[in-house]
Amino acid sequence: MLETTRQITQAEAIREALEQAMDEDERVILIGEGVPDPKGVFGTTSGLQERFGTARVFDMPLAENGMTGICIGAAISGLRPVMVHQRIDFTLLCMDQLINNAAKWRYMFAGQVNVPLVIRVIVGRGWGQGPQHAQSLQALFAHVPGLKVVMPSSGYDAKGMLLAAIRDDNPVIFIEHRWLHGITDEVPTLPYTVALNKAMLRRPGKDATVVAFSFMVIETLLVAKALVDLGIDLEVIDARAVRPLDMTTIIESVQRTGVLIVADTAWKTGGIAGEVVAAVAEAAFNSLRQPPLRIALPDLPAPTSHHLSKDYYPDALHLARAIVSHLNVAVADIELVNRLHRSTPHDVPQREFCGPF
Amino acid sequence: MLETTRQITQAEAIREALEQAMDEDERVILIGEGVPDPKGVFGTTSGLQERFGTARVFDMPLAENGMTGICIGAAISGLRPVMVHQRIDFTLLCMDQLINNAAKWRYMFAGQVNVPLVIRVIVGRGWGQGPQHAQSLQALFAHVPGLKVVMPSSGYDAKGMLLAAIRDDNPVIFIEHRWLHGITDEVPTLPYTVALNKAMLRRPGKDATVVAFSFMVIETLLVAKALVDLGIDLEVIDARAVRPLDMTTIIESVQRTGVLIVADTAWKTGGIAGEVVAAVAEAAFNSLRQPPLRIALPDLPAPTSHHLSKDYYPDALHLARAIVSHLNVAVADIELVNRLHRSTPHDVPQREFCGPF
Amino acid sequence: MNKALSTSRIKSLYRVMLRIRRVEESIAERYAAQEMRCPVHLSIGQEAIAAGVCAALTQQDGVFSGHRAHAHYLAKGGDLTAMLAEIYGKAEGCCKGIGGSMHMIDLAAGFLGAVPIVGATVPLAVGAAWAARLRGENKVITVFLGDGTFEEGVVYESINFAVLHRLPVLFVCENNLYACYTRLSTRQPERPIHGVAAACGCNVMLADGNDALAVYDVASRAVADLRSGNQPVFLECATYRWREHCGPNNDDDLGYRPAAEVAKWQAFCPINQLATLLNARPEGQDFITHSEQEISKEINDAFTAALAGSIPQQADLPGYLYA
Amino acid sequence: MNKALSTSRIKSLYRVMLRIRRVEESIAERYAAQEMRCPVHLSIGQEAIAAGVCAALTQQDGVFSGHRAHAHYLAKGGDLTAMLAEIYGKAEGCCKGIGGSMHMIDLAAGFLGAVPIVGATVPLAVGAAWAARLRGENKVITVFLGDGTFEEGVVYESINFAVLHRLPVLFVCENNLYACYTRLSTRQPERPIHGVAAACGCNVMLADGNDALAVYDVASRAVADLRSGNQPVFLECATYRWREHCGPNNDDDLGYRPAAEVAKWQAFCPINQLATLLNARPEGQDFITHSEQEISKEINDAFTAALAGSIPQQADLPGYLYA
Ligand SMILES: Cc1ncc(C[n+]2csc(CCOP(=O)(O)OP(=O)(O)O)c2C)c(N)n1
Ligand SMILES: Cc1ncc(C[n+]2csc(CCOP(=O)(O)OP(=O)(O)O)c2C)c(N)n1
Ligand SMILES: [Mg+2]
Ligand SMILES: [Mg+2]
Repeated sequence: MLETTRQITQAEAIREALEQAMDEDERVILIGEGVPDPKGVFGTTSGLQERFGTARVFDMPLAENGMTGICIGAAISGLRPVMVHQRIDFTLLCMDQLINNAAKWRYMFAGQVNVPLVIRVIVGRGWGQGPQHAQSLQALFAHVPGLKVVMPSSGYDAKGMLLAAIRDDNPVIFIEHRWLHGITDEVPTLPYTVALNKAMLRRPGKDATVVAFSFMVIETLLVAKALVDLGIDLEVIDARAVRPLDMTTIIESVQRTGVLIVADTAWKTGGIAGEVVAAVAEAAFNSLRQPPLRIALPDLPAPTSHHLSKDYYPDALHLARAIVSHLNVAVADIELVNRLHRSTPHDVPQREFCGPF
Repeated sequence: MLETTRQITQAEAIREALEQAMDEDERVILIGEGVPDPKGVFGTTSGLQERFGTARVFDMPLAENGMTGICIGAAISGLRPVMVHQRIDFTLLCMDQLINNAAKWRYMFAGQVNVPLVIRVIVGRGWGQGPQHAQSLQALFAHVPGLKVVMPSSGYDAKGMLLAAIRDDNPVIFIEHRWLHGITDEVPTLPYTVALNKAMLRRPGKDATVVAFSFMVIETLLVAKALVDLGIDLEVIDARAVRPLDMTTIIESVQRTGVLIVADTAWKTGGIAGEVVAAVAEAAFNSLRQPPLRIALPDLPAPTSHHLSKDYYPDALHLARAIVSHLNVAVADIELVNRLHRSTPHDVPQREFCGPF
Repeated sequence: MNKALSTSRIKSLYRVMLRIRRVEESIAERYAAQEMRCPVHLSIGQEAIAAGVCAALTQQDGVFSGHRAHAHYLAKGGDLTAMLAEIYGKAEGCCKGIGGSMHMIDLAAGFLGAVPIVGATVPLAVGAAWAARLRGENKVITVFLGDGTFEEGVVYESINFAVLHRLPVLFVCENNLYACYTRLSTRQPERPIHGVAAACGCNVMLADGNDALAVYDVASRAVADLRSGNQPVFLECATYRWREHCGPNNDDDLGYRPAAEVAKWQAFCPINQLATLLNARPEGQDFITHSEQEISKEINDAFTAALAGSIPQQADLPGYLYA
Repeated sequence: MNKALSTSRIKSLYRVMLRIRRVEESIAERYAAQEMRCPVHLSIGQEAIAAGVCAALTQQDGVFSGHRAHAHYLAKGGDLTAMLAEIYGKAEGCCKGIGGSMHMIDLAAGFLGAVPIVGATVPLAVGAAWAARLRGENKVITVFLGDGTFEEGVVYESINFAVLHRLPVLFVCENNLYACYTRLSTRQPERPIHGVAAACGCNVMLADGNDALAVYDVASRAVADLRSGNQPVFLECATYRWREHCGPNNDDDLGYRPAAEVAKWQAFCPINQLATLLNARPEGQDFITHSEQEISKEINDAFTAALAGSIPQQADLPGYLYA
């Protein structure tokens, strides 16, 4: 079935998932600011209005709360809307509809109505995305019963989880990262799904478990590759699911390695990394050989200047230093620098990126 | 200075703090749905419009996001607004202004402008408060850099922290609990402040540290009192501050007792209890003699029926059972029942409460 | 309107209103027993709008409402026993006890949902209308909202989208002059609510909200318009709440409403108005007496059934959260 | 308007607009060097509104704006070097590098803040006006918003409160027909934006947004009205954005705007219109030449200074978070 695969970007994988979902189920509709415009939400919606028509692929007024409510109303009335926000920051305008209504509608009415709704949101970063355009708000959604929340990192998962989210009968917050859109991955041409509640072991290792979210998976895999030469063997888990967290996979890994490190794209305090640590501490305390460690953003809004964002986002080198120090292994810093210093500009996803957004 | 004290309810303590704050600083204004109405937000604002006039004590249209922005605009222009929401659930409508603007305005503009704003929000519970009127959303605010968040439990702290919040030059989310409003406490007549970033040791003990938030402090103190006869000596910390958490006080306690239990009013997953556990696990891992424990709401929206809310909210008896089992002490359940069974209806704050809200 | 039709219309509207009134009064009476352990927002005085609008709808048409939903639920054909059981927190309630008075649903009757966050259902109604359009269903979706609710930005956003796409939505604004204890003039400037809706592109209609026949006539016109594809209708009805905002009692001792105002509105009782008309017709008095009896029995039976309902189980809750 | 006054007014408006245009063009030219590492939303084509409105304000009056703020910041007297330094991410920037192009502030000039969440500053302007009223300051607060921004519920909520309390707010809606690539007709029904504002109780005024003199005249009337305690003014100006929504280039190759529409609007260049008037007056041509030279030098100096600015320090960031 899935034999035919090819290298495509994550943006293309997302676009393909949308196209296939709309193909297989005419109840699926797609709506969001800029969805049918020439930029097609970073290419993830390009051509879909041409293919499926203006009744199913929609632009919308700038009215996040109202439009979310409208999508919920459509979802409880037999459609399966996929709504897109170019920045997750804009969802702060629709927390009411997402948390008070979407998350609770089925429960409030004792299971009589489902809310098959997907909210695609993009986390911004770099090139001046600044305080109001670069938040990573997964923790706000992860706290809310009734929502499902996912953050795939690979193109393969992005396609499979988006298809799963659209087929799911619950509201799913599907969190993309702007810096993942351009990364290519081997992606099957046919439709397939990836579970919304399963983490994935990306790299086995014996010295420590690193649970990483979204773009931090990319950085963590770089670190793991570099550290192995230096005698440190990291196990890397791509969390993928944020609500529910796949604690089974995480705890099994910690039971093997005895060490838990969590790398998140969000602010540290009150973030989802803390939930992972707490859940492991409760359920696998005796497996932990040493204190757990969270690597996340400082508790500050994102600064815009590239001079300031440089040290704001922990990159592979930051991560490696933190891990080496935490594991208390003697490694000369120059070894880390040689292996992990980022030669491309730190504030763009790909070398060819030159703004404006 | 503070010699004269008397027993007043927490609602009265809050009202007194508002009155004294408005007395001492004419820039303080008070706004919210129902602020000047005959019920005066559960009595916490009664008589203030008569005393300070309609220019400083305001009702408002039903427009949470807009009105929050208006208060922010006033705060950056020389006023010190105190805004009240009868239910914290309504703040989901103004997350945009609170998180995108209030929390970031000073930072975004590199410290050139302060936002002296207090948002009073009330957590509902019982008597049919249900899914959209009984959420305990402190974790959503606690994740956001730029906000301060407090949850006093005593009348003394409620008055002192509200005065401190109003005098503070930052946005403060002041979270009240409907079930605390009617509890009386010894409160000084004169104005005084209580720090916004300090937990308080409510009861020293040697067997385990219980960090409790808001109304859970009341329940935890009941448990501690009951368990001491049974040979279990709990140390009870009233967290009071949610952002920042006072980790120093908490960690010192855990270093003494070796056991951490957290009792929160909110959903367990992704809640602030997890942050406490994670921060202790990171910083005081070696002090922990056994796994930490979170006692919180199940990951479900609040049900309305009193039959269903009975087991939804962990009360003192639930708490005691969980703690005894966690500490692995042999205590006959009947001992707990005899001491902690609640004879008053489980869904009202005071015996005389008879609805409708 | 021919006379025969009109008499049967008067009778049916009268009966729907009387039933709502008696249900609400019964709730109020029994509230003190402390077995309905949830806030209740009664519709006494406002029955004509629910009755008139719902009479213009078919069972397939959908209705949404908010915190003050009993009248709308009943007028649309919602099950009375399930409503009372819900208020009593029983497993037989329309939300199996999860919702209480502020959450109502009866899908079979086309009552699509009511929740207490002010404004929360307004965009849902627009979304339901949008879905109906895309699915080729010839449905009209109605949402009841208060004068206070009209202040929420989400209502404005919802109207904009509904007008933009000419969706079959009937916005019914019950302007009872107050939101809780706060008078309209403290919340909105002196300009008509319907003026804003008109400027947003709605087809605006007005009706005396205490005259069920007038409401029915206007709503029928609105529904016909919507079925023929015209733009959304915003129907504003002036009315008045008799009891306290929330709870079973009168609260006019609190002095937030001028006594003369209360008296004036109570004189326009929507039920008495139709009773007067009925009394002038043959057998009108009989119909009234008969209705009172039937309704009284129905309500007593419904309370008995609701009270005899079973206790919902905590263990069932997790199953409702996710599909 | 007497002729002398008018000439000096034309000159000053012309100069403000020319300065904005040349600054924006310089940003666009230098953007490719990849040293301005943030999104930029240029105001080229829309200068007349910023110039005309701000000319009607005093330094004490406050202004708020959104993502497309350069013109408003400059017209209100914001410091050019601090703006460029901000775009370059330098410590001397008006937000010390924290904000970039989408965050602008110059308190000394009464430019109270611009941030990129659409609609975010609209209620702030109302709150600032409210504070001014309570503090007895005779200030007018202006907020610039786009046609797209008008769709946000928060704008409606803000207008309601401003009208309710007759606050001295001037809402300036720059209707450039698009939000990003999306045409107005895809987002709003066919009814005027100002009609909604009028129905909400605003005093509505209109001006040709490419005619700085007309904008100035109307804005002056608005400001005088507001100072005398009249209700809030909603001023809608039709205009057009020449460059791409975000970034330094033209994007008309994308085909989202009809070529004839672009051409038509570019023919109404706000700067050329005043140049024509100036050319007809004695020394007008000299004034233009002179202005170009002065502005060119000022801009070059400002770029040089901004580029020579220092690198902001990460260690300073935590100090900005809390007072
Ligand atoms: C978002 C939100 N804000 C505030 C409230 C509290 N509240 C409940 S009902 C109500 C008044 C609503 O007034 P209106 O829409 O006129 O309806 P009425 O009660 O008059 O029927 C308010 C403020 C709420 N439930 N939701
Ligand atoms: C709340 C929010 N939603 C969406 C966006 C993305 N966005 C940025 S500018 C813009 C268009 C704004 O249009 P308009 O108000 O007409 O201003 P213009 O760009 O035409 O000057 C949009 C949708 C945003 N920044 N904030
Ligand atoms: Mg009302
Ligand atoms: Mg525009």
